[in-house]
Amino acid sequence: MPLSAYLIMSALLFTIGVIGVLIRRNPLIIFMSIELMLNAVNLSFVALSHFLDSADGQMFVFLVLTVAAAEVVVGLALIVSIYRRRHNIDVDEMNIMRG
Amino acid sequence: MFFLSAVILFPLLGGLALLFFPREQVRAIRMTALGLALIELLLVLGLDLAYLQNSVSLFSSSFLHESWRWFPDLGINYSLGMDGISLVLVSLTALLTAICIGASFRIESKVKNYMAFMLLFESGMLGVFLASNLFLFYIFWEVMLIPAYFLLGTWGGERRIYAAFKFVIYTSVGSFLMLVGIIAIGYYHQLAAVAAGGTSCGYTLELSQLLNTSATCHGVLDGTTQLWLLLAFAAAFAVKVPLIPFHSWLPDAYSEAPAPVTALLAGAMSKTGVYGFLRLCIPLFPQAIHTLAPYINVLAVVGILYCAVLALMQTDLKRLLGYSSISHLGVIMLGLFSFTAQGMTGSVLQMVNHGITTAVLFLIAGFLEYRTGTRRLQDYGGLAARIPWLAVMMFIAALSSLGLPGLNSFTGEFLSLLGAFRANVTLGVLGTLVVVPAAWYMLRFFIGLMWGVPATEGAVSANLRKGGIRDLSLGELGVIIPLIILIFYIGVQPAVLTGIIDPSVANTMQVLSSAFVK
Amino acid sequence: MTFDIVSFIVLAVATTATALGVIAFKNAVHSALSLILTLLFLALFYLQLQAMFIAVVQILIYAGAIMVLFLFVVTMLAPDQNESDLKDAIPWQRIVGGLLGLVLVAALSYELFTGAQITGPKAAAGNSLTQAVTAYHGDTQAFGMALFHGFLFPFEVTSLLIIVAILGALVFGRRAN
Amino acid sequence: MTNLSLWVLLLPLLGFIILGLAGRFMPRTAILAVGWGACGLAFLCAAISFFSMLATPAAQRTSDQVVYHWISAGTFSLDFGLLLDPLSMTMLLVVTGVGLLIHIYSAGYMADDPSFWRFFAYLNFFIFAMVMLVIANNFLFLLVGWGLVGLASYLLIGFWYQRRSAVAAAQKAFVINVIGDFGLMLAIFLIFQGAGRLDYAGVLTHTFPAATATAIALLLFVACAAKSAQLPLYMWLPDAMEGPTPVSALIHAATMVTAGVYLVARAYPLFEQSPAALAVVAGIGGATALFAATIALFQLDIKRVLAYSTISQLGYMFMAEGVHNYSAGIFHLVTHAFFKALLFLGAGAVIHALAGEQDMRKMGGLWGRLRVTGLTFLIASLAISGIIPFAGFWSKDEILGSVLAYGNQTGNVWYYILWAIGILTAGMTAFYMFRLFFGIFAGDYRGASVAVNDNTNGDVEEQEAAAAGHHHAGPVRYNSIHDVAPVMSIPLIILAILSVIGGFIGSMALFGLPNWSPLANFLPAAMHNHAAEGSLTLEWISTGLSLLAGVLGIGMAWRLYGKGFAFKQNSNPLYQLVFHKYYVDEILNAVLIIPVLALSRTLSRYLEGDVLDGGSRGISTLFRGTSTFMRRVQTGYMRNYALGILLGVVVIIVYYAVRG
Repeated sequence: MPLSAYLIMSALLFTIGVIGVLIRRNPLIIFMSIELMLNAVNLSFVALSHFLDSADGQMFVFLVLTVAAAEVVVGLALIVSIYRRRHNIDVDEMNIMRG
Repeated sequence: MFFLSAVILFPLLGGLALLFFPREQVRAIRMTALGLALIELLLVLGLDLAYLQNSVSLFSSSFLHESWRWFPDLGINYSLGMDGISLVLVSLTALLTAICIGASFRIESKVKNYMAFMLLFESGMLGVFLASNLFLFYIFWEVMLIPAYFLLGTWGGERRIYAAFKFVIYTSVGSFLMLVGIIAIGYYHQLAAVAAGGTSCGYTLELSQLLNTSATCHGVLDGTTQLWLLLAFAAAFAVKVPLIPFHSWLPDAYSEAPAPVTALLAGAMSKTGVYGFLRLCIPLFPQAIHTLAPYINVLAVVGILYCAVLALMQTDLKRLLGYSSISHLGVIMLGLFSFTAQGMTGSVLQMVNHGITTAVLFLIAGFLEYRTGTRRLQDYGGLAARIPWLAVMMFIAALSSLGLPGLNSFTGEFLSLLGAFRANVTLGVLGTLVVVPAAWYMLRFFIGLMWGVPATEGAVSANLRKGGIRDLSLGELGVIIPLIILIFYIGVQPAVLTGIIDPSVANTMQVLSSAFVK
Repeated sequence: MTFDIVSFIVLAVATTATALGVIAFKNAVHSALSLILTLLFLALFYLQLQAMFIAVVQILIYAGAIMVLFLFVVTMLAPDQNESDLKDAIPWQRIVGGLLGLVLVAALSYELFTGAQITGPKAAAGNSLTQAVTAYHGDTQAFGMALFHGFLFPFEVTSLLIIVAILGALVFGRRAN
Repeated sequence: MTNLSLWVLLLPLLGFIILGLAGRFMPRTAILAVGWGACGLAFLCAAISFFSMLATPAAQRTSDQVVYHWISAGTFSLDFGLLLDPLSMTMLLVVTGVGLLIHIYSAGYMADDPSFWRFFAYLNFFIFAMVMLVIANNFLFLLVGWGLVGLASYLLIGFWYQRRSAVAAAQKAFVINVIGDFGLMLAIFLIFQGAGRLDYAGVLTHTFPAATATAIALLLFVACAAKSAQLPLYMWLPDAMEGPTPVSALIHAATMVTAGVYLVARAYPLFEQSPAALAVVAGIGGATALFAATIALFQLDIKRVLAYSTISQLGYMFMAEGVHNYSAGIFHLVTHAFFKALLFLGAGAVIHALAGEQDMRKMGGLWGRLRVTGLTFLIASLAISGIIPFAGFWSKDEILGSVLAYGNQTGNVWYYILWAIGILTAGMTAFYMFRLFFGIFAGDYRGASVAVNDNTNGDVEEQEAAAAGHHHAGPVRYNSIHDVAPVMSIPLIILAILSVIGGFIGSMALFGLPNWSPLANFLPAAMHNHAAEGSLTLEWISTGLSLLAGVLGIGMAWRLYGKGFAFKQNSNPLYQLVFHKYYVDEILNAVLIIPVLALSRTLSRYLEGDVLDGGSRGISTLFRGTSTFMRRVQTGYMRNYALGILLGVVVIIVYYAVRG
């Protein structure tokens, strides 16, 4: 399969992730959309690594993975603490830092 | 060797040391501040003597010069230099600061900060007069602005915030343009130097490099770049002088600031603007200054007459003195841009005279405001009988300010206007015409306060009914007497000052070569 | 050859569907599950691209560890509350978001189609150690060698990152006393 | 030749410093000792120098003594020096001599004034300034003297600074004098531009191009017109009568106002180089003489009559100088100093005797009571009217004679007209002087009887107020009037003697005596040898006519006011016009003062207030406006921020896509 197919796939996934972030108001869903975007990038990394026949791509996927893990951990902890204080989690409520 | 740095840094360190004093020991703070200022004055007088021993020009080797490398590859080094002109202005600044600190013993709130800012202000001005590297000049230019803002902003009158804000806006816009100019001149100079063969010439801001035509790395800038750079520099100095369209910060700043601060602002700080024109603009951009000089002269003459007419109908004491001060500075600028030896020596001499006379006038206005609490002219009247000594001192200062022949301002004004007349007859005549409105508003100022029938209502009459107004206290008299003596001395014997100034002016101006009329 | 294409298309459609599911489901748990499915399909993609190690890692860590954490949190946080009844403060947000998404896709695909066609393997530039190692067609041993030689430093950094993350979670997790 | 001019300069200065600093605490006798001492010694030094100058041959009579180097800037370098030559010697003698007499007189006149010491300090300062003006050896220090003299007159006019009218008069005098300084400064610039130096020796021998010479001469004349109260700039002198009478006598009659005449005489080589300027000098002199004499005809305040008379006589001096006869001008200056000072001091004695009353309508019949003052006043009146043996006759006729001769020599009809004006003015002078004399001394005493506001005319009230402003207790009873103390009458007598014999220092050629004019010979020949040498018959005609005019004037005055002054209000417009001094003050106010003040007020409100302040305030509101607009971008919704990021990404990608 040509490389561009995989790249289009990754672009598609990425876009879906972005739209998810923009549309949904539940932070968890936003989190998942971000994960989606990360994975889209992973896909393109792997595809390129495969087509360029170099392991660098996969290295990055590995790193992205760890970063994603760290991010999820902290993110979820944050959401839990916010939830404990406010009992409802809606992104639009959290606009104290308004200009 | 590091005499000049000592002169600049002493008040700075003194000011900082002052901050460690306990807040409530107000008397001790005042005394030490005055002591520091007097020691600084002695230091400067020592400098004068050192200079007079071997009266030198700006570039001769034995010229009192210090230079340490700071950013070598940017051509920026901590270099100070002094010649006759900066000597005179440095001495004026040191004297006025000592006197103004002496006159500030009535400031009650936050005395420690006040004194520290005054000393910082002094070191900023001294730095401006002594710096001979553009970068260092800019740093001291800003160091001078900050204490002025705080002095005006915290210890001023009711509208001090507005006045301070406007003051900073005007001055900083000007100085940022100057910064652009400074950066650009280094760059264009390098270009020109390389073009002129000196391939190894680097970016330099060292004044001696830029001005010294015989130096290996000297490039001559072409007309248009000179003009643009000159406009950048002129922006900062025109605001500080002030020239007419940029002067509207001055009346507010001078009337709202406490009297000793206004005396220092009017006496010394306004001279940095004119000094900037003289030391930087004219030597660095000879061709451009020629194309611009007629316009500046016209602005100066308009300023002279416009502010003199405005001063006629001012009701606020300090505002009136502010406008009169702009008018005098107009005469100084007219003399400077006449490019004649008499005009330029006269303008430097007039800088000193104006510094002395305005300082006395503002201090007296401050004493009056302290006694009666009002600055409106209509409230006053007929005080000469009650406060004779203050009336006499004010009369002498008023006479000096209106240019009475025989006192100090006459000598400077006469030379400046003579130079202006020789350069351009119509502007010379219009400039000299200021003598008439000047006499009119100065007399109206003096008569309004001291002669005539005492006012029946208003703050002054209340004081008169309550307990009368005290005459000059010993401290106040001691503060003014040195200046009054100088007013008489320079009036009778100006040769002392012109002897110092004239060779330096001739030296600074040889870059104009043919244009400079002896 | 056709098997590749067919499998690719099937996988592509499936992944897209589940990805849309993630953002479409009202209920957070459903979107979490659909995300897990997306991850699995991606792992298959990786297999198709002969990135064995990455595929396994993907399933093990991503699908396994991270998504479990997700599910745990999602179920804990009042799954029944769905957001549709809440008034959307900035309605225009959705429309603009959608539009921008479409523009993004169009631009990317246009770029991909017209861009240089990268079909065959190309000699990797530079003299990174990984280039010598991939002579073994990208299998796990090569991956290990590359990881611990070329990318040792980033590897250590990530370990530091994870420690920090754990501390962060601890701090936020503490019950406000 | 012993030259004590430096002492003549420094002694009054010393007197001023002592009195200025310590005068307040000194007893009256000590004040007088210092005051009289300083001025007396100065006069003594002047006399010594004068006699030693007489002893030296005419050629070496000038001594130029450099005191110290004053200033140097580029090619401009100047030393302060003193020049003692016959001209400055004459002026020195007049200044210090009359000054001394007035010092003595003031001791009596100002006896009851609380700030007695301040008066003598200012007098000494004035004499120092006048001496500086007269013996400076370069134009710059002439300007310094010019300014200081203006300051002295300001201080002395505004001596009673509590009175609003005195303060206004002082300010007006100073500002108009500064206009003179302005003219002098421009002249000095032109001189330096042309000759490259400012000292008399260098400048007066330098020949300027015609145009510059005329410009310099005219500018110098502007200064003279301001200082000597000639036509365009004379209005400060009548108001200067607000000052104490000795001041009027010294400054506004004898010395300061003659500074202009001295300047023209000093700079005569410049004036000789431009005949046009001389014509202007003569013309303005004549016009002022006539103009001032007409106003003096109807004045009620005795000091204002004398003030206008001074302006008129100064006009005569400038007329003389206009026809190249500078020594005649100086001669009239000297004689005028004697009899005008005497007239003022006499008037002062009258005012002193009537406790401050200055209005003619409340005097009369004082001949019986003030015998000495009356006699000396009569002598002075005769002198000023140009009656035969008295000083005024000789000096005035020399002027009129040379004007007529000059007209005859050049055949220019204008000089005949000028001569006719001279004769007419001589007649008018005689008339108003004797109107004044009879008003004060003849008829019966109108002091107590006349109620203050018996007449309706508004502006007479204004004159009343001005006169009444002078702090006087109210009309004095007739028989309680007594003549002044000897300290005041001795100067009167001395001046009277001088007014009689003063004329004989002038030319006596008229009566066949050999050309025996000590003053003309004493002054440098060049000051009068350009003047026209008219034939003896012409001399006889002009002298005869001027004598006739004088006698006629006295006769008319005798007929109208012989039996005492009766103020008749008549309403014909011409009379009103002259009575109100041609409304000059009102015109000056309307044309110059009010418009300038209005301009200043509007400028400061609109240009300064709205445009400049508004401008800076406008800029700050501009910045505030943009910042509030920018603030709305921070909505607080996280999704908006995400949208922002996406927008950025999309733009970049589209850019690259389009760029291709």
